[in-house]
Amino acid sequence: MDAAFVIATIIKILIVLGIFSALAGFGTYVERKVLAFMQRRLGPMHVGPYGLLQVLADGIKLFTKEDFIPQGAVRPIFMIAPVITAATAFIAMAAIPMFPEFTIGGYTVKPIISDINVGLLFVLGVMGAGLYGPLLAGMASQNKWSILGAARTAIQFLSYEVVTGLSVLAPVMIVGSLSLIDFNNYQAGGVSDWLVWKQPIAFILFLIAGFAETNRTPFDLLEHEAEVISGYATEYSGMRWGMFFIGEYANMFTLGFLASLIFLGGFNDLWFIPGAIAILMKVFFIFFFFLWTRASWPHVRPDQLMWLCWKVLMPLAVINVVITGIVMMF
Amino acid sequence: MITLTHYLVLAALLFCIALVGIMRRKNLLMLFFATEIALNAVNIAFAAISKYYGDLTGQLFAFFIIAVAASEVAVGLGLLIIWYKRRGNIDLDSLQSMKG
Amino acid sequence: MVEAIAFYLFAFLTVAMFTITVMSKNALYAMSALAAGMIFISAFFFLLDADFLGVVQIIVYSGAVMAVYAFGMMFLDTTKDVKEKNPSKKIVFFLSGMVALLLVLIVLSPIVSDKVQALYPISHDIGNAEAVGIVLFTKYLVPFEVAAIMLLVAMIAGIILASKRMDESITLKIDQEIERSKKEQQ
Amino acid sequence: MSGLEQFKDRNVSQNYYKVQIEPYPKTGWEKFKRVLKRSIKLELFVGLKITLMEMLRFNIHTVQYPKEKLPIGPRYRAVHRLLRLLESGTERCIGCGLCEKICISNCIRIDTKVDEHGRKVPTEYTINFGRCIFCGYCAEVCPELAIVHGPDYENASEQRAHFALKEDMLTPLDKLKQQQEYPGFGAPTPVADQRIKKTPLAY
Repeated sequence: MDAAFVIATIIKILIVLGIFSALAGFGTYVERKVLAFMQRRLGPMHVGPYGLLQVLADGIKLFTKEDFIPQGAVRPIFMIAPVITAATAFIAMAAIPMFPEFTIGGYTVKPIISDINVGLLFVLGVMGAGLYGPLLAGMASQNKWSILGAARTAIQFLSYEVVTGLSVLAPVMIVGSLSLIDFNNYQAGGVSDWLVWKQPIAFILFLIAGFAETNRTPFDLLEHEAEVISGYATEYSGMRWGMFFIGEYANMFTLGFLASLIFLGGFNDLWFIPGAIAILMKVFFIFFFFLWTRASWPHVRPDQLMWLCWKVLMPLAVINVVITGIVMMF
Repeated sequence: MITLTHYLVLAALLFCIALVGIMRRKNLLMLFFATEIALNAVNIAFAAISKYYGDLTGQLFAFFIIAVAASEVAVGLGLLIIWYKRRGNIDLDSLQSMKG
Repeated sequence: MVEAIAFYLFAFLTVAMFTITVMSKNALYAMSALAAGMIFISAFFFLLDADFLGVVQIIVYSGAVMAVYAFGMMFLDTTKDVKEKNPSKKIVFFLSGMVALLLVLIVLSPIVSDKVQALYPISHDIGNAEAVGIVLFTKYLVPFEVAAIMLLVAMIAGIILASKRMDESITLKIDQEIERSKKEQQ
Repeated sequence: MSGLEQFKDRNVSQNYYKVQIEPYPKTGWEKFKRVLKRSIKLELFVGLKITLMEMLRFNIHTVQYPKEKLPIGPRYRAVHRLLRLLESGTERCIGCGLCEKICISNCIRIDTKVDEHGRKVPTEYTINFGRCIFCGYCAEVCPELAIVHGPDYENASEQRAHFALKEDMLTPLDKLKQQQEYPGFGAPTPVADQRIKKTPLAY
C-alpha cells in the first residue's frame, strides 16, 4: 500500500466524481435537445449559443432555490435520502474499468478505482442498494403521492434486480469470471467476439431491466407525473431534488458502461478506432437509446410492469441460463 | 493487529444488541429487525472464524444463514400482512387471542 | 494498520447503527439504520477476504430483505412513535448472564481452537468466488439443494399468505365488518 | 412573419380521419394472435423509426415566441380598452354601469359623477384582472361601444393592479389619431351593416 497508489486512487475518485457530475448536467441538456428534435421542437435556445448554457442556468437555479422541508416529514431521513441516491450511483462506478490502461510519464494508470474480483456483482449490488434513495425519500416525506412512489420503488427495483442478476448470469457462465476486466479481455478479438452475438436474449433482458433500474421512461413509474404527481420527489426542491437527478443520470452512464463492457466488446479497439473512443461511442449510443425510447414508447401500467417482469422476463432469463448451461456442458 | 477475538467480541456485542431489541419491541416488524441483527452478528463470527482457521465452512454457513433469513422474511411478512388485515395493527400483544 | 483502522471504524458504525435500530422509537429511523448497518457489515466480509459473501450481503440483505421490510413498513405510520413494552427484571438478569457466558466462551476459544483442523482449507490460488463455489457444489451440495427447496417453499408460502383475500380492501371496510372487528377486539 | 400563414387556417376539420380500432381480443388465442402480429411486425421499432426519422429530417415547427409571434385573431379577447370619441376626444363611457352589472366574475367597479356639462362620466373605472375571466360580456353589453377587448395579450407585470386602472385602459389623448374605430371584441364586425335585418315595425 504505497503512497503513489493512494494518491492515484484519490485523483481517480475526484476525476470520476467531477466528470460524471458534469456529465449528468450535460446529460439533461442532451436529453432535452434530443427529445425536442424528435418531437419537431427546438428545445432550449435562449441561454447561450443554442441554449448550451441552460445547464449552468439550471444549476444556479437549483443551488439558489429554497431548500424546503415539510413540517410533518422525518427530517434526518428526508435530508439524507437524495445523498444516498447520488452516493450509490458514484460508488457503483468504483468497480467499472472505464478505459484501457495508459501511461503518463512512466506511470501506468489503470482507469478503475478498485479492481475487486467480484466487480460485476459489486456494481449490481450497489446499484440495487440505490433503491434506498427513493424509498426513504418517499417514506419520510409525509405525502400520499410520495409513499405511493416509495411503494413502487420497492416493487419495481426489487423485481427487476432479479432479472438483471439472472440475465448477467449466462455471460458470467461463459466468461467464467465476475471481474469486468476479464469480460473485456474475453471479447478482445473484434466484433465477432462480442458476447451480444452469443447471448442476444441476455442482452435484451439486461437492457430492459436496466430501464427499470435506472427509472427511465417506459418504466419510470416512481415519478409518473400522470399518476403520482412526482412520486418520491414530490416534496423535494432545490439541490436535494437535483441530487436525485445527478444520481439518475450517473446510473444511466453506469449502465451504459456495464452493457458495453459485458456485451458490446468493452474498451477493445474497434477496427481502426482506439478502445477509449470505442467505449465512449458505445456508452453514448446506449445513452441516446435511453432518450430515443423516451421519445417513442408509452408508459406501462404498474400491473403490466410486474406482469412483464415475473411472467415474461424472468422465465426467459432462467431458460436462457439453462440453455447456456446445457450448451456449455457438451 | 486484529485477531479473531476482536471479531468475536464484536459479534457478541451485536448479538446482545439484538437481544435487547427482542426484549424491548412490541411491534412485530421491529421484532423482525432485531432478529435480522442477531443473524448478522452470527454471520460476522462465522466469516471471521473461517478466515482465521483457513476453512471455508464458516463462509458457507453464513450463506445458508442468509438463505434462511431471506425465506424468513418471505414467510414472516406474509403472516404479518394477514395479521394486519385481520386486526389493523401488528402489535405483539394482540397475538395472545389463543390464550385461555 | 489500515485493517485496524477499518475494523474499529466499521465496528463503531455498525454498533451505532444497530443501537439506533433497537432503541429508536421511530420505525423509519430503525429501518434506515438497520439497512445502513447491513451495508457496513459487508465491509467486515471484505476485510475478512470473503468478497463473495460481502457482495451477497449487500445484494440479498440490503437489496432484497430490507426492501421487503420497507414494503411491510408501509402498514405503519412512519412518523408516529412505536409502542414498546418494558422488560422485566428477570429478563435483564438473564441477558447479562448470557453476555458474561458469551464473553467467557470468546476468551476461551483460542485455547480450544488450537486443536481445530481446517476441513476445507482456503486455497489462495483461486478467487474467493471460485473457492466458495467449489466447496459449495461438492461437499455441501445436499445442504445447498435443501436450501434451494426451502427458498422455493418460502416463496410459495409468501405468495399464498400475502395474496389470500387480496380482492378485499383493507382500508375500505364496510360497516358491518368494522362493527365485527370492534367486537372481536373487545 | 412569413411561413406562419398555415397557422391562421383554423379550419382543421377537413383533414380529420377516423382511426379504425380493432375489436379487443377476448379469448387467449386471439390475444396470442395479436401478440404475434405485433411482434412480427415489430410495432415498437416502427415507433423508434418514426422518431429517429423525425430527428434526422429536422423538420422543426417551433415558433420562437418572444422573437416571432403568431398572428392573433382579429377579435381576440385580451386586456380591455376604454375608447374615446374620435371627434371631440371625450370619453365614450356614459357611466351606465351595465358592464358592472353583467360581469359574471364581479370584477368591474365604476364610480361616476356628473360633470360641469351635466354629463355623467366615470371617475374611477377598475377591472380586477385577478378575477376577470375575459368572457367579453362587458364589451358586448356596452351600449356606447366604449369598452372593448384590445389585442395586447402580453400582460406580465410586477403587480396585479397594473393594466387595470382607468388611465391604463383609456386611449391617451395624443394617441387619439391612432385609435382604430372598433378594432376589437365588443365592436360590430366590419360587415355588420349587411348582416342586420330590419326589424319590422308591425307584425
